[in-house]
Amino acid sequence: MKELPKNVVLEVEHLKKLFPVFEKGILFSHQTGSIHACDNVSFKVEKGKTLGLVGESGSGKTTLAKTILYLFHPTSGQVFFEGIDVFKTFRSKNKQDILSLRRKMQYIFQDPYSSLNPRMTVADIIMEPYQIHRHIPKKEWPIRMYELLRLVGLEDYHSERYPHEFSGGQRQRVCIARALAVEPEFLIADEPVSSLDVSIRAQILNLLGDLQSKFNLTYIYISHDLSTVRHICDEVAVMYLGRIVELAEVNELFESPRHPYTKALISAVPTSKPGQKSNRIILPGEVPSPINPPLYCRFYPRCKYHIPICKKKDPKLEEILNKHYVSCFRGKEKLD
Amino acid sequence: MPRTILKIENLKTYFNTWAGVVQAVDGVSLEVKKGETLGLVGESGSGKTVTSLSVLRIVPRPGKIIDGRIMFKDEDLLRKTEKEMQKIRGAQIALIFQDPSTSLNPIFSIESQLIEVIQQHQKLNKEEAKEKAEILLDIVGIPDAKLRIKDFPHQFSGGMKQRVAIARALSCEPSLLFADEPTTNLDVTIQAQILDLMRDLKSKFDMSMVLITHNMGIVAEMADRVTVMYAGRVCETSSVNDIFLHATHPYTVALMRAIPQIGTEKQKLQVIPGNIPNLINPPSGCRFHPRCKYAKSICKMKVPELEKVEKGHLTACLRWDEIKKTLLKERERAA
Amino acid sequence: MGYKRYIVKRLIYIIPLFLGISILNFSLMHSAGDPIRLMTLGNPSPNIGEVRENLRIYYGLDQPIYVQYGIWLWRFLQLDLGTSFYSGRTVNTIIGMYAWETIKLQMVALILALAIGIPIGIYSARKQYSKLDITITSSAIMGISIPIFYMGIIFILIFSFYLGWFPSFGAHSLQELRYPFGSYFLDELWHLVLPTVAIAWVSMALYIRLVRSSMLEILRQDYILAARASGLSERTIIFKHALRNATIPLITYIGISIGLLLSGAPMTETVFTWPGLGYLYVNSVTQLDFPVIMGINMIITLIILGVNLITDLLYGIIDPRIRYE
Amino acid sequence: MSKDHTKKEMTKKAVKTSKPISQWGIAWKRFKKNKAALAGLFIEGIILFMAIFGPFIAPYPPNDISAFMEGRTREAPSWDHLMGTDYTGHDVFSQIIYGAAPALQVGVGAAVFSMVIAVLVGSIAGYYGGKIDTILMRFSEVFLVMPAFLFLIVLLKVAMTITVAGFGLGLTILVLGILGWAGDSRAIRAEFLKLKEYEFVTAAKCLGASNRRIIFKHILPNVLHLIIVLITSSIAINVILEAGLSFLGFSDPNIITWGRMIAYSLEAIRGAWWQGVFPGLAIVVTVLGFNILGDGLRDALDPRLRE
Repeated sequence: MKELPKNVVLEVEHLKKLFPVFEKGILFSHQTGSIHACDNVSFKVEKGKTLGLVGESGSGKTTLAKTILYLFHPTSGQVFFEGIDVFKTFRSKNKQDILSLRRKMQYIFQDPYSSLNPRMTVADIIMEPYQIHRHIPKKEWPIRMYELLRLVGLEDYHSERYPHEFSGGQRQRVCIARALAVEPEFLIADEPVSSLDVSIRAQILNLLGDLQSKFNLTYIYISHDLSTVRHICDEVAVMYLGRIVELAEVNELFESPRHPYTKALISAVPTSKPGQKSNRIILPGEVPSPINPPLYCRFYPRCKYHIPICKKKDPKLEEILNKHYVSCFRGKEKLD
Repeated sequence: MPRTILKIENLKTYFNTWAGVVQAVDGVSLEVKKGETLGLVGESGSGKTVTSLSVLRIVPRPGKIIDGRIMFKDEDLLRKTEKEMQKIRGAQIALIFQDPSTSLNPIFSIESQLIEVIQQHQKLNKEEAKEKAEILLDIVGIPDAKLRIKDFPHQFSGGMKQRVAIARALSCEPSLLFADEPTTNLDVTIQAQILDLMRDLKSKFDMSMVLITHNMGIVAEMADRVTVMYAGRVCETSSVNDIFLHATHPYTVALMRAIPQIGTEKQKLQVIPGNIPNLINPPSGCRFHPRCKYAKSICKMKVPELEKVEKGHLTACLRWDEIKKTLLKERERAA
Repeated sequence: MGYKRYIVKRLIYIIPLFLGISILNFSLMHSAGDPIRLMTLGNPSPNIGEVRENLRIYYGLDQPIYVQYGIWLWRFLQLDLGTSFYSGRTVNTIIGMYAWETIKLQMVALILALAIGIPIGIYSARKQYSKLDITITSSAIMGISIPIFYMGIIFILIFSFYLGWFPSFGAHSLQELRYPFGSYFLDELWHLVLPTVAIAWVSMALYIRLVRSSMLEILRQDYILAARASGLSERTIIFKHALRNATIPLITYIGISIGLLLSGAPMTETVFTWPGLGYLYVNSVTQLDFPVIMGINMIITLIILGVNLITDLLYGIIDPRIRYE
Repeated sequence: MSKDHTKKEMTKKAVKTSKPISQWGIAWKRFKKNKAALAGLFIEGIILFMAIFGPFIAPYPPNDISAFMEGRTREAPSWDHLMGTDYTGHDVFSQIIYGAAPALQVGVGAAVFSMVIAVLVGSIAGYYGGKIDTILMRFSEVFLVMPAFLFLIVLLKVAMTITVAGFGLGLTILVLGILGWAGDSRAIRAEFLKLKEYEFVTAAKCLGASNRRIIFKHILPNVLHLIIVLITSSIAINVILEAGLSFLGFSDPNIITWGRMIAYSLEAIRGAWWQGVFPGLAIVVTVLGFNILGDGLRDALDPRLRE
């Protein structure tokens, strides 16, 4: 157990996840390097709040999320959930502890098409958590299942149906219902709307918002779509190449971003105002390979504000203002 | 007066599947003027991709163009022979696909894929074609074009592949370019690069462009006029300003309100209830009526035609007149 | 540079495969029972025990099995396959007498099957669901349902017995007098017709099905649509873009099918009394002549491994993704 | 929340709307539309009927040589002997009926046996991956590359030499099964590799499901369609292989098989074609039946074809 600061439910400390890169050998493969998917990441999430994780593909957001839930085995670092050492619990192989932890933290996936088993009915899917955890008597399973269906905005008769009979939005509702079946306190929503149609997105986002206030849920919301992040998050962490480069309260981040990457990212979002050709910052080049990244600032090759030190040292995530963390040697300056 | 380069009238493209006939494009009419960018907006299944494939007459099996006229430079493409169409595809009308990693043939080098298209339409020998290919790669911003031209698609990143695909589409300097969600599979910062590039190239090559997308932000930034599609039909066509400020079709209006704006703070989003209809058995009358908050019983029965709201602004709603007034009041109240 | 490394890798990769198969082969032969006992099963001699013991020592079968394997492998690497239990001739000599006929037969059949099967498969895919396509696909499924030996019998019945066009057995006429136009080459061809057509018939059906289904799959890909959108001619799209991609599964299948055909050689060659390895194999098995059996097994294994290697190299040439792995 | 919603009420409500269909239901719907596949099913029904009720429907007992006594050997087809008689006076038609049972037993038996091995190897290799996967796949490669049929002949010949009384079908089934699993195991492994990355598997893990639960409840049901298709085509292959073995004389001489009938007919096929042609047709029809059934099942079950 660890005492966490007041209101903090989740604390991630120096989390690191490397994926080995293999080269196929003659008989067996041998390792030639590692993908630094998630490198020395630390943050805290407060009860009932939503932390947004923002970044482009390959920035390590999904890896980070899956590692927190021990779906990937961490390379190093610690995660505490309500004071419980998450990794230690999973490593202990104590079935009871693991199951009780699994009940507290759940995951909602990006692709509602592949996240439901096509051979199971919706009822089977939502009741599977009951079979695994047996936290409620068997008699109540169907009753609870119907409650959940209605809670996420589906009808009772949907329970008998199979996933392929649903649209993307409805499937995502089923996924949410399944995650809620274990009565979790903490949800990681990994791009829950990015594969949905625009007119359906708002439905799911509103549903997530309603559920949060109803059950006092804590969220980590992962997205590459900054406009939805602005819309539903309280705090936002921007990731680049496996690192958090900036972390701040949402309005603070969007209105006065300090890291050059955050600035570029925000300016790159097309604004829905015609004729207003934004003075956007177009970053040169592409995200470099996360295999064996440089030891200096990882954003250096694309940064136009770089100074000599950027190519010598690796910047740390520092608090430059109240609750505004930036990992940049020039974070304290106002750059244009 | 800008001349019209492409005019589609009442296009119908159906797919005969084992489950039934999918009316993917059902009576679409639209127009592209010379030198402009038309934003073709719609959600999945709205028929925007099928429309573009229909124009080139490359709708894959089991799709078939049933009816309509496609006037390109005052000639009906549907009356052309396959041989004549081959001369138009790639040379006068080009197409960029959504996913660059599947639209380039994985086993041929970039060089051979570019040269092939150039030689198909232009009388150049291999050396000249290669030179042209290198210039094109340079134009679309591939560093070290001379070296990288020998590479294969899998050696490029997503953004770079899309640049190659753009180079291929532009290789014969087409007068009309269809770009089908060219940035959807790319990261935000790469998307910004590609959009910037496309805007540049459009003026450089003096093209007209149809930009197919579901992202209203991209439309706002890139398009001159917008056509909104829903479930295989056109809902509304107007200038980009009117779409954002004076939309009259309930679907367009609802769509705009359902999109979170980056500039606004945390608040509840307005929701379009229900789901996108199944096009094997689409709703009768106006296809949007089951999800429309303004729907009356007549909407179930009568198929709305495109009607003129004002000059250059068409809408396919039976009750656009009343709705316009209601919306005006709402906007006043909000302001 | 990448390709060379790839070739070396594939070459080395073959070694454990070969060792695995040879061990399996060797232990199979030995778990099958004591060959000496099997050979002398009906022998009424009163001092049979002593005879067997002597034979065992003579053939080196009295040593522990791993020593025997070691000796066998060492000899094999020196290209010495041992001596036949029966004829007393070296296995090399015996196999040398029969191998060419099998290789000739299978090569001609393979070329025939590919030359006819591939174009038909392409046509069938392009005209999916047309009447001709349906005819082709139903004939192809008939084709894969007919055992080769049965096909051979039917051919012999019709073309040899009733029509008298082709000989029903052997690879050559016994007398020079019977050579068509006095030509040895024509005589060979004349004997080849029935067996090759019978073999080709069945494998052709497999190629048609394979080419058709992989072409259909490829024609659905985005890059084909993109090629169409760039105005390439149908011919370029089919024969360059689609066919080249379809070659990858095709090559895999040719590799596998050569193995299958060689395994099926005993049946084809029995039907046509074809003096090849398959025919030899059946005879050797009937006589339980283990050195010859082992020898043929290993020769065929080597051929299959060789074909696999060629397949791998061809992949590398066709598919850059493999080359630059 | 209202707790008065009983299951009964729910089902009543559900009936109002269209009936839910599982993917199996859809597959069956598609299968029913495929006439060829139905014909395949019908053919196999007849063969199965022959295999089970052979002794009751065959016009002559298996070792009946009354025709021999009457000197009616190698007699052309007639009303007495629909498919003629062979050189010992056996009724060819009856013999074909008796041949159905061993053909099916070997075909199905070996296919099921090899599939059990294939599923075991394929699922372990695919699900756990890593070194186990490498080792198992190398092992399967040996089986894939070696000339299995040749090995098989030796084993059966030895069995024939040792056992004077005959060894039945068990050995053939066993050996065909052991030699035939490698290709299928690779297909199943590939499917496992693909499915284990699906998000519904991750979701189950996240809910705390055990590996056993994930393999049996989530992945296997999704591989079942592939297993069915593979088994059908492997039955067809095994029926052909069995026919080949008995044609070469490597089968129990006490069991009437179609391959053996063809082999016996060879000596006199010139005069009495019916001895060999009809049993061969029986093989072709049986194999064809399984092949078109397999094709139909693949078309019906393959989710890629669903539009």
